[in-house]
Amino acid sequence: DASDGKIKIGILNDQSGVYADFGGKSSYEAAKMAVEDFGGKVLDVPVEVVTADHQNKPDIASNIARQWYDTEQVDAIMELTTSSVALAVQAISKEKKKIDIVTGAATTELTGKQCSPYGFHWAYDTHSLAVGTGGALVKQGGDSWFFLTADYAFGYSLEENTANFVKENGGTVVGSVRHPLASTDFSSFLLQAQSSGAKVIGLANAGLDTSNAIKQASEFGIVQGGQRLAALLFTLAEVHGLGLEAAQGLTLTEGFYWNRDDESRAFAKRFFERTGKMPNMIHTGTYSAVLQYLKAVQKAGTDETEAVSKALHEMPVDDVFGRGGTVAANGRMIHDMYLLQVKKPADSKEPWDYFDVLDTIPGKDAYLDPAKSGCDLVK
Amino acid sequence: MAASAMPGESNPRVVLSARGLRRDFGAFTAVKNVDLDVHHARVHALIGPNGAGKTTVFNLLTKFLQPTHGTITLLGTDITRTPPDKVARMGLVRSFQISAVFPHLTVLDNVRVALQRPNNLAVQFWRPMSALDRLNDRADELIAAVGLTRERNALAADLSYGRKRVLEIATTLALDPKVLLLDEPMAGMGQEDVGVVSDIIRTVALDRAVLMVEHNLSVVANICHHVTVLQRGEILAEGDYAEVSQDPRVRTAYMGTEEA
Amino acid sequence: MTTIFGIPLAALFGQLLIGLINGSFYALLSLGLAVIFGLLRVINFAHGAQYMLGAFVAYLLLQYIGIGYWPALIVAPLIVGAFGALVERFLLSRLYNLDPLYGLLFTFGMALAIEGTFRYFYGASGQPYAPPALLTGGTNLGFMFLPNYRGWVVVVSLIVCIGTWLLIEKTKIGSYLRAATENSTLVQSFGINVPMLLTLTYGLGAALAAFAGVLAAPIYQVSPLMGSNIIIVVFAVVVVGGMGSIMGAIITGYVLGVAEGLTKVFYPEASNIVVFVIMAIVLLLRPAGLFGRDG
Amino acid sequence: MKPFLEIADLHAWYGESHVLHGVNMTVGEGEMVTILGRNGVGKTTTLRTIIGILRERRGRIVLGGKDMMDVPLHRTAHHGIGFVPEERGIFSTLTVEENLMLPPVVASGGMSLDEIFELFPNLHERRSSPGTKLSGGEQQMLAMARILRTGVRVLLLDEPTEGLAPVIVQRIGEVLKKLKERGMTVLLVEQNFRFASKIADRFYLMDHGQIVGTFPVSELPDQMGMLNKVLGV
Amino acid sequence: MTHAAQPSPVAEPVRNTKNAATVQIAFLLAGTLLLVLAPLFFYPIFLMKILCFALFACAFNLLLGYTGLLSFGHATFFGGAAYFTAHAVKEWGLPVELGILVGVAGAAALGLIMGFFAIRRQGIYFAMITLALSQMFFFFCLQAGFTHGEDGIQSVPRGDLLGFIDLNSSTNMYYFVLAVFVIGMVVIWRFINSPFGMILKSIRENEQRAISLGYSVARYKLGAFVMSAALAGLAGAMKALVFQFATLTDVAWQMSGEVILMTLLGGIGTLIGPIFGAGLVVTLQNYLATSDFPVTIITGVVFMVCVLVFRRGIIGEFYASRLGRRLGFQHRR
Ligand SMILES: Nc1ncnc2c1ncn2[C@@H]1O[C@H](COP(=O)(O)OP(=O)(O)OP(=O)(O)O)[C@@H](O)[C@H]1O
Ligand SMILES: Nc1ncnc2c1ncn2[C@@H]1O[C@H](COP(=O)(O)OP(=O)(O)OP(=O)(O)O)[C@@H](O)[C@H]1O
Ligand SMILES: [Mg+2]
Ligand SMILES: [Mg+2]
Repeated sequence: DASDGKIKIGILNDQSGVYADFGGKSSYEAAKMAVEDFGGKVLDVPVEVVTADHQNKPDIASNIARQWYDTEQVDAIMELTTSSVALAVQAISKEKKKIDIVTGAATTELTGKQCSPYGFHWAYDTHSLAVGTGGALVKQGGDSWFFLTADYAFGYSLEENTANFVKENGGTVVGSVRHPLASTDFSSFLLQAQSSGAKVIGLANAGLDTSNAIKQASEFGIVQGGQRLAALLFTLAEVHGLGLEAAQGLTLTEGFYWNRDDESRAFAKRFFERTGKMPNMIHTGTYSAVLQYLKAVQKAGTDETEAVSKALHEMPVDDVFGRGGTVAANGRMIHDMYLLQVKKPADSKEPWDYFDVLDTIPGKDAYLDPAKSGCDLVK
Repeated sequence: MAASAMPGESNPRVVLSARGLRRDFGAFTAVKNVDLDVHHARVHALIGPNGAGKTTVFNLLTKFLQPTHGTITLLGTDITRTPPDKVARMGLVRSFQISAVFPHLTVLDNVRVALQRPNNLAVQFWRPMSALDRLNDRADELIAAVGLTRERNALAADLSYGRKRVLEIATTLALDPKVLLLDEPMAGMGQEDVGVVSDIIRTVALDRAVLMVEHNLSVVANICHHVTVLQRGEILAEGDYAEVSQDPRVRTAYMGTEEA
Repeated sequence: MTTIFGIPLAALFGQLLIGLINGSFYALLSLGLAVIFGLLRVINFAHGAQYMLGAFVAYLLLQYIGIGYWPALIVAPLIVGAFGALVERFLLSRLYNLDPLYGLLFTFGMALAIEGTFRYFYGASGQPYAPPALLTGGTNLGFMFLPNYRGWVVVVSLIVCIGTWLLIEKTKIGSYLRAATENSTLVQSFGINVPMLLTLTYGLGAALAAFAGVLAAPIYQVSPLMGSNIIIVVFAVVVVGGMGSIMGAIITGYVLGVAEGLTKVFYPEASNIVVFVIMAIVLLLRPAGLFGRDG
Repeated sequence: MKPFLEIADLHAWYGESHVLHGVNMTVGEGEMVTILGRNGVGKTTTLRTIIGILRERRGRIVLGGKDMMDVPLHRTAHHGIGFVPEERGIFSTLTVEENLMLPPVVASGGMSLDEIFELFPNLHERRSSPGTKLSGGEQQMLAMARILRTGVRVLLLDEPTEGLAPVIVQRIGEVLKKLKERGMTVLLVEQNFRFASKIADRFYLMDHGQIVGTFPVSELPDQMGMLNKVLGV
Repeated sequence: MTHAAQPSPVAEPVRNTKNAATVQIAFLLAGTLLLVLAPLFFYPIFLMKILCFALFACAFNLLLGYTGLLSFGHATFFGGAAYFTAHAVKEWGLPVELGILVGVAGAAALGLIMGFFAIRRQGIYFAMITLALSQMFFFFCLQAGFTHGEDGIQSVPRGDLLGFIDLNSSTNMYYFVLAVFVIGMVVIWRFINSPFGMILKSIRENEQRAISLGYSVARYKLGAFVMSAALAGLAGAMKALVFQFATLTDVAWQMSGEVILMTLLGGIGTLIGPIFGAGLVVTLQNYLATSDFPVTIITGVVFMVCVLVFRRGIIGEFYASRLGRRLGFQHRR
């Protein structure tokens, strides 16, 4: 049974900074939806969700995480946007023997060298994005690539992973250019990409950098010129900010699309009523993580970490997000990913109807084989 | 370096000299062809109409400006390429035409700041402030010499203009300079202070060289042994006050009909 | 094909042109900054925020009142300029007789507050804004495809830069302003209404930033962060040009835009520090900046 | 002579320090009055308070029948009063000529540019160099010249001869006399007693922020003893 | 001399130094006691964070408050030292003491480089140059391999102090941080109340005059700059050990802004003001994290209000208040 008469889940993410649209306050709503859908109680004790804004600062995040664990009886922390924050909080959770489920950060380190027996990585990671966009797109005919890469570790690993899949699937990489983080103007890089003659221009960057690159690509008529843009980390929320006019034709990979089927549409509609926007993979991933956690507590019959963690590792995932998902020994939740293409404005039938699903990538292909992850929990 | 000259030496030594000094500001030449010898134990006046280049000569001598041509020698050393702080450490100290004190320091501290350097108390960041107390006797002496004892603990900013000038002189003296350059020390000073400062300068010059710019001709007449008149950047006349003041060129260019 | 360091000549021309376009933004922004600094002695940290405001106001005008690009090009700078003037009149003006650092700190706080507010209401990922119909599409110059809109940016920013320079350096108002920077009370004692002039100046500076913002809206994502991304580079531009020198700011803006553009071709990783590197070199050789009076 | 500038019970403060303690004085139209006093007694402060640069003030200032206490600083000049500060206030970012042309003309009857250049040939020679590159004395000339252009009728001068060569001092003396003939009212603060005694109609003696005495130039010989004691002249 | 008989216009400032000293010592003792007992009432990590930032702010204030140089690039030293120490301890396996030393030395070296460029200009120019240089350092850290980009250097071991005090206990760690903090404060205090500090002050007052008295102004400023950088580095090194990671946040220019805010809020040019400023900002950030208020807006508004109406900062205002003056404090500036 529950140790302190209550199950408490903390949603720790960026609510005021660059990643506020990515998850932000809406993820808190998603978490509450999950609790309500579960019935508001587990093991006969009430479930409470708390939230905090880590402002993208690992020290604030770790301060809050420690305080939550030590003085506020929080049982698990979720979402954790930004890799530095996720890694820091995962280390604390490991030390304190508490559960963390990351849906916001992309780094594979979380289930690699820095994995934790109580740490889980839920919605996506750099590897799955690379497989989705890199691998699947080659099959769709995009077999020569030019990368626009943000000049830091995150960008490199996106580029490297993607390039591997491009080559594995018989494509070629004709060149790449590294642009500094937070460049406002991409025209110079785009021109280089254009003259390379590659069929696909891969954007190995994130956030505003990607948005600006896409917007300027449309200005320079790159897509009209027959080249394809593929964003390696981009979600529905950013497409919405960009508008279909500028984003049309863009290819990207997400772990969820709201307009996928009736179940997803029903969930999205409820989410929309509460937040005014449609959910992306982060929001839905957090929903799924909370729900699965509660199921695990139910199954373990206690909120004791070891037991819940064991249950989480063992139980299959089956909800609107992670249909048919499984959790590997390194904490990686393995589920299907979707290769999406942004519609032309004329083809969009309703608000937020943005994507055509080009392909579904089965979980086992999308995620790194746990045995090769470098995590020493995998024997 | 040669030992400093004994007071009362019959043939005063040249301590600071300039040869062929020239300074251009763009196309404008502010100082040209100036030869100047400043002697130990003498008060030397540099006078001339406004804009003649007196302050510029000062700036050149103290190296606040770099001469376009010419050489400067201080105590036998060529200082033409030496930076200004170094020149000051060699014993050539100036005052400014517009008064220069440290406004939010007390009078005492103003003087002590100057005393710190020669006493090797400047860079010691590990010692307490009380290490400076051993400078107090000397500082008080200097303060008394210029008659600022009553204001010893007042902030320099609170002093009137004339008192600030007096303080500036005390600070300058604290460095025990071998050569003192004073740019219009009496400007803006009340009559009562003019007398005091004149006395101070006279006393100081007993074993130092003093070069001063001054428009107050009675002061020049009273305390200066030697006068150089500058006009349009060039030396117009030289000699003692009596000689110079009789020179008709000097009278038209500078003094007018006014009697000293 | 003729090449330079392995880059086809034609492509090089394209990159030069693009550098020039970016330089236009630098020039416009550093111009406003230099005007405010030169005349008010305030480092306007909020300049980036005002640039962002320009773009956002244009977006909001379109979204809620249906005012399009062309009117917005006038209206948005007016609104932001008026806002700037109010800020100056009631807040900033209290800081003039203090250490100029307080002006910098105040505008820094203002930048945070403005940016935070927009982030709170509009999120970080930005809003769409389409180029005006008249300027969509592009022209094939042979060596590159030049979007018409970019061409317009270069032309209009040049005109605005030169106009502002003439206003400040060549008119009586300009000499009032320059004198007021040095000794405002004295200028007032001559019978000139300095407070009013300063208010207008700050308003002008803010309006220039907003103008650049409107110009940028169809090119860059209209996002609360767009200002803080560019402002530090613009500061460096102004330092290189010599703070307070208006012509210096304009010329340096274009030159560094081109320098940055070329770096993007030859050594892209360094393209966003090239401006700082140039700054360091310039400061070593000419501490007052390329066009700076000393100070 | 009817009083043109009237000052009654004028107090002024720098922050917390009370500097003027009830200054009373009147200056008649076309009169040239000199304030004498030791360093720091408040002479400069009196001028700054009259013109309105120092606004922490109380009392009465009437100029040509108009109460000036509530007139904002930037309007005072338009009532025909000009100020030449002790520190000269030359603008470094403006050329000599721009400095000269800076103050707006507030009334007719000011000097023309030619007249000014004739009076101060140095300025003509250096007209296009930056203002503060002038020598100290040249700056003083510029500061005077600048106000003479505007056509003000009352001139407040703070130590105009400081740092000037004797020839120039003489010339300024002549200029002031000429101005007086044209009906200019002048309130002068001066340490150079010899200079002041030649041109002033009347003297005020100041001490500790108050006027402690006044006498016309005709009584000067009788007052020398007292002045000697107070000022050390 | 005639003038000696004249009453001087300047009154002798009244000072009750003895009383002041007693009061100040009383405050100091009370403060120390409070810090020693604090972990009984507050969360130790939170306290340690405050101490680190307090030391950082005081180091920054050493430069701004006592030499009048506003650096907008102090994050470089704070964050740089955090990286150096984290790397030294984690990758090279150095003991903590040496790790801290590496951080401090690294920060001092960075200070020397940045100072070399920046010292040549004053005021706003100085601020802009430091800002630009620190931005360069930020990009360096973003791209350099050893910093691990966005991930940061994680799981930095704290190890044992002197080989036998286990720093993984948060109590031990707290007292270690406290000791370092106190040492840092004593160094700062000595520095500003030393003959050297006196020269710095005079340079701030009138640079030309200081040169004419024979002081190589640039070297004195550089000395102060490096000192400030080294102490900021000490704070950064401690922070890396406390949180066991070093990330990009600490080298970003927003961090330089934050330390200015702390100093401004506490009181520029007061010895202990920045401590209060740091305490307040850290607490505020922590509080706002779980509230509905957007952090940046609040921070920005606090900044504006501070500059407009509260310029002397908490401690400065207190010193200048009637109570403060009665207790014998003085506010300069
Ligand atoms: N930095 C400078 N740039 C250009 N011209 C200068 C500069 N400094 C001085 N001058 C010019 O050089 C001339 C000499 O100036 P200087 O200050 O030496 O005169 P001065 O003899 O000291 O006069 P005064 O008695 O009025 O102080 C002046 O005409 C002045 O305008
Ligand atoms: N800005 C200021 N702040 C504070 N006190 C000041 C300020 N200016 C002047 N004082 C003080 O006010 C008093 C009067 O100064 P003021 O300048 O009016 O004297 P003054 O008679 O003009 O002297 P001087 O002949 O030296 O010019 C002096 O005691 C001076 O220290
Ligand atoms: Mg001179
Ligand atoms: Mg005076």
